[in-house]
Amino acid sequence: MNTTILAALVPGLPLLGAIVIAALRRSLKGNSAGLLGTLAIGSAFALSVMLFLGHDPAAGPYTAHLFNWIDIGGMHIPFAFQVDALSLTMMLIVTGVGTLIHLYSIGYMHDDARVSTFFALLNLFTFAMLLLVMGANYAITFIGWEGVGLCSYLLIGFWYTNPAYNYAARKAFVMNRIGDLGFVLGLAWLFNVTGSLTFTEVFDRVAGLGPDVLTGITLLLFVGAIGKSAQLPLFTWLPDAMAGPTPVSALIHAATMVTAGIYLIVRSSVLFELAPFTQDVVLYTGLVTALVAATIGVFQNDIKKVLAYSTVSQLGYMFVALGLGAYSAGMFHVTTHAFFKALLFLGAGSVIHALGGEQDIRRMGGLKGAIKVTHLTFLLGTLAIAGIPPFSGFFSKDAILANAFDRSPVLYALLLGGALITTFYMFRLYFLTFWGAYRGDKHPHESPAVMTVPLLVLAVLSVVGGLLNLPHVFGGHEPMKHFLAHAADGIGAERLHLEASTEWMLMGLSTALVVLVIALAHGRFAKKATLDPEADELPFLPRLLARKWYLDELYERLFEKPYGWLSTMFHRVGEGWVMVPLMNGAGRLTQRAGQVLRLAQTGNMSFYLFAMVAGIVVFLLMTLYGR
Amino acid sequence: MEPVVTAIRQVPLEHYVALSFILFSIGLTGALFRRNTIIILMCLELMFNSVNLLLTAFSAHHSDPGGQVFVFFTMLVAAAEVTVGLAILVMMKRNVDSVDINQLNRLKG
Amino acid sequence: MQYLFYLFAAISVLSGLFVVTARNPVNSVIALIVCFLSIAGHYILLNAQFLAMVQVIVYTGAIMVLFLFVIMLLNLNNSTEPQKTLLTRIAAVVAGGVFLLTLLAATRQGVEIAAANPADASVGLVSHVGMALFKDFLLPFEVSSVLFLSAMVGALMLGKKEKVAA
Amino acid sequence: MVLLALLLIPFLTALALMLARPTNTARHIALGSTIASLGLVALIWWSYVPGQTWVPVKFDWAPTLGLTFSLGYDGVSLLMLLLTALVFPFIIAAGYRQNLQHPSMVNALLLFTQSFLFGVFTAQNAFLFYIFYELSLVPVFFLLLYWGGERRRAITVRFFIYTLLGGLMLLFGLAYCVTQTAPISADFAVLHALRIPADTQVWLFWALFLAFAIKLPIFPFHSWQPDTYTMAPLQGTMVLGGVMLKMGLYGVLKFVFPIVPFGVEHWRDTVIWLSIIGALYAGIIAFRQQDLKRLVAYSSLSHVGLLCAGLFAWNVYGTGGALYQSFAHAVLVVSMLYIVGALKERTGTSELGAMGGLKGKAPRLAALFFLVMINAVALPLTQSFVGEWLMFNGLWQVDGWMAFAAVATIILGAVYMLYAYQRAMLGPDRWKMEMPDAGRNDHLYLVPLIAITLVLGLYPAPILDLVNGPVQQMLSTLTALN
Repeated sequence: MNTTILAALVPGLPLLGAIVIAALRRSLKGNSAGLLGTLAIGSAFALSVMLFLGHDPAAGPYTAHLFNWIDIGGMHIPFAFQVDALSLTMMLIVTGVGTLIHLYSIGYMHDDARVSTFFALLNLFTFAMLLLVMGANYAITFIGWEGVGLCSYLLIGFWYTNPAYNYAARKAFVMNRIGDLGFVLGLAWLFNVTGSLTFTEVFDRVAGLGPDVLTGITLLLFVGAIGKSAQLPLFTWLPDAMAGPTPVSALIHAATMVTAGIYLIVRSSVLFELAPFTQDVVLYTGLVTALVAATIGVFQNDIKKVLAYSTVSQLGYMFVALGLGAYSAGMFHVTTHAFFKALLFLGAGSVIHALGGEQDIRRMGGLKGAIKVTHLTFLLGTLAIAGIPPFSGFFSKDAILANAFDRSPVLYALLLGGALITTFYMFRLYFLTFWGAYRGDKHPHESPAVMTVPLLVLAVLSVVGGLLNLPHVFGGHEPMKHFLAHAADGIGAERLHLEASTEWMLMGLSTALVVLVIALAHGRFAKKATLDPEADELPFLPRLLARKWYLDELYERLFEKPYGWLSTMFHRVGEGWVMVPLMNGAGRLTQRAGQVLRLAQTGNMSFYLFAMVAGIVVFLLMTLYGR
Repeated sequence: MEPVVTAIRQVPLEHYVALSFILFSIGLTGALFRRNTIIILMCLELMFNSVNLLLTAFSAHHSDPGGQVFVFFTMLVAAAEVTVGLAILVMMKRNVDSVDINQLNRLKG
Repeated sequence: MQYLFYLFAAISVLSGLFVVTARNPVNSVIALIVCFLSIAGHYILLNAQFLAMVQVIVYTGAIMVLFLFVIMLLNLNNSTEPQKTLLTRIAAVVAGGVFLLTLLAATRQGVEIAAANPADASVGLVSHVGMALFKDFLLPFEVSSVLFLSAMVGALMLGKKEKVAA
Repeated sequence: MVLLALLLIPFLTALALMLARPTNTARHIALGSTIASLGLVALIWWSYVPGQTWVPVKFDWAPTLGLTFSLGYDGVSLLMLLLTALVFPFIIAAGYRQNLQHPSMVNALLLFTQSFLFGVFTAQNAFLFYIFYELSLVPVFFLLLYWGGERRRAITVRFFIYTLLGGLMLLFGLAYCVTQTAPISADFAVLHALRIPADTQVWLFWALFLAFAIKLPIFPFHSWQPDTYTMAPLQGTMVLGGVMLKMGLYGVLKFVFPIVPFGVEHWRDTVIWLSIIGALYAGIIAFRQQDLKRLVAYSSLSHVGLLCAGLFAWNVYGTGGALYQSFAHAVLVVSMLYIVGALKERTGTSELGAMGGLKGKAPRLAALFFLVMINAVALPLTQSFVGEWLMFNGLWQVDGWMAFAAVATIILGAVYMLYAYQRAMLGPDRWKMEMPDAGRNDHLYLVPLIAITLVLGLYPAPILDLVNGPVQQMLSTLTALN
């Protein structure tokens, strides 16, 4: 089949699925909507695989030109898709993980009244995400960028009767929009200096630009990435986004959408390579986010919130990798993270499902006997994220750590510390959920096969995912890096100067520490029977962390409240006291003038006659002697 | 030149102009002078006629019938005006029982 | 000929003055009729025969009779008309005088008119005026009938007693 | 002749409606008339040769004033005609649910407005433009005065006086320009070739621009707008916000840019900043509005501020984007106001505080509302996005900070729109009574509008092609002038 048609069908099928499901949502009964949705994504996945197999990385990117989207003046933005190593990688992740999550959702959303709407939105999301990663220019990417934001908004607020969920959805959308501001401005600037937004053309033209311009553009693009990928200071929406159904959290807020920022930077690696200052900003933003989010994660009691903070933290790691210029390591972590974080979320979903909606880990415990498959897969996911060899997380995280060590040992130490904290809270989560005695009052039951099969598949991927980019020290050839190098010039420029012995030593150190931390967590949480107190009753430091460093409160005081106040003030003072009186003043002036002039209208006819005669005389004299 | 025309032009145009000015001024003064609305209406007629006279004089001295046609139209308008004016007068008498122009002071702004 | 002109001029000015000064409105009307007749005489002097006829028929015959009729109808022939204040009257005379002076001043250097058409004695004759009226001024003539109609309607409307107090 | 027909179809229909005063069929007749106009405009569009100014109708009217009755169109005019013709059937159709008194009069007034608007957008003579421009106010005045809401007299008079004041300035500026021509002519072609001294242009700019600034309106000339939009009957607001404010935009293109280019250059930054400040200001105010209609008014104000900023960016992206956006905005305003009407019909109020949880009762209406809303917040693949995207790029070409401030409005837009949507539709179901969901009529009304939005968002070429040529040509002549 023609590659263009194939490429168009990849996002086209989910879109079609969304439209069909939305149109037929009233007549679709039972699981049919879910099956239809899964079928659409599954076919997209199959097509992606076909594209992958048919793609020759050495031949460079293939551009599937559909039609001219915006064409005015010197701006020619085609609606075109780019198929290359990078977009293929993302496509495979999105459609692959997406298919599994769709399948899982059939079981998870089985009882919901609006299941058709759910699948329509999920399909729509996949469509937007595919646009994002497949776009051949920044504008198409931006369509997807906003589209995923929209779907995220809709899915977070899926249970719309709950005001808190709606608030969370709105928060997510607005914070994303703040990021979009940066993105749009970056694009406007980029277009202004290069006259194009098509990736290939832009990258050819940036070389001659001044460093200030490039720094500015990349910083603006990075602002966009911050919003979408939930980095400091815009990460607070992501934990709240857990209000959505769990498969949504898995697909959107863990595996795919939040990695859009990473994708954007990798895609623009040419620009970022030329702007070292921005790279440093990326690096430190990622580092701080990784640590802050990890510390918050330790004191969360909601199973999904823990995973959410872990997502933020892991995204921080990816940004660190990008800031170091280790794009392939970042992408590798994106891939493995998609596997194991989706697995963890789905596992959490399975737990929640098993307990009939319970999300508080303090009311769980001892579930490992009751829900065996979930337990096993969750354990595998936890091991993967903790970085135990030979699970996938080990390789991807180690690649980042090694690059960090190459830059500075302090950086390495900080990141390793973050990784250890991650291990700690993940195992706290694991032990509190599955070990010890059951502390709740529901009767746990294992999820149906339609939910456990995706778990198993993802578990397998989490275990073996590391093979995708097996480093040299293990005898691999980093196949993913070489594959991606064809797509992003920045990857080709990567270099890592570490002796094999150093690498071995670093791995050994991290593994040993991780195991130590697991043991610590086991000791503290495995047999825990008492409940943790509420956040408010904790001492200061833990309370600070459990309260997310009071960031939400800070933002509320700093932005939300003043904004509402400003709105009221503008309306009351600006409109009420200044604008309208100003206008009324003009009217009143006219009225006054009228009142003065009307005195001349005495109503006395004789007076009018005299006035008329006087007027005639004056005019006559004027015409006589006027000139 | 025909004798009739010669006869007409024996009186210089300026005299006609002066006469009509005098008549007009008399009418105007009357309109200002009197309070009786019906007299004021008559003064208006006097002014009309002075203008008519002037137009006719010009027309005759100029041998152009247009002026006289114009006088004809003025008369038409005057007739219409008088009709309406007198009707208003009757109304006024009926409503305020007076034809004093100063009674019509409701036009106050 | 000239003497006739001055005679008529004197009559019209004097009768005009009488119109303004007469206390009794009926006297004013009579004076105005005299004035109009003298103007008709002017028209004859100017060989405007058609206009002279119309002047006599329309003005003296119709309009002034209408005036007279209204005065009698409303019983206005008593001379109880309130006078204006002296100041106003002086002001009126002054205004009229100033107006006259201005007009005369405007024509002090004589009247310049464009070159006359070839002398034509028949300008004021009925046939001639009629030709002009029905050829060059047909449309205004017809439209003036509408004016009359509306004046008539207006007079009727005004003259009608209001049945419903609005 | 087809242009004359365009003017006469609504005009004569309106006259007929006024005289015959049918009660039941008035809306059908009016709708038929607007659809006929739409067909006619489509015909014109179909036969349009890009890049041409076509002046098929030209009579002398008052040559001493330079006034000729000449009608014609170029791409920009055609865009405006298209917008007017497209939006009016929907405005008329909105009346089916409103049940105003004296439907024949309402529809007659609306059709008069349409006729005059067609006149405005086709006039090729500045005086003729002015005549139509002021005439179009008259039917709206009556519409507001007799069918408006609370405090209608005061607000209508205020609106009228305010706009007339602007119109007076325009007339003054216009008269000045015309006196500069020899022989006297107010034809656009002549005026556009006029070379007015640069320092005269500096003040003449405001004489010409003020009317349009008030009509649009831009900050700080906007204070008539929120009250008027809120008070006006739904259809009146649709006319005002959907079409009439585009007269301001069009006027700027036809008067201000070509006649006083130096003035524009001198004041451009001021106007852009004023517009952007207004956009931000209105966007912030909209957040806390309790009345949905007033919120729409402020959101329109915000959008228009951006529109004007883009227009004055004075490059093909900014100006072209503003024109494109004006089309999008018309569709948006009409659909948004229809939603307001539909909500009011169901709940009996337009107070957001009194709504909430409607989605449970009326999910389809909520979905339609949402689709309209994503156009309002300019999500990609909607029409608004294309316009705003172009405007941002255009503004960036002028100044990065301008673009920054302009883009900030999209955040504000998201904030107030989503907040309003949430307050109206989401949350627990608070309505005890039964409430009809969006029915067949609502779908018939909103789905075409949404379809236009999405189709032109995905494939904006038809409109962009219309705009591209004239704008480029205009800009190139202006550059040559400078």
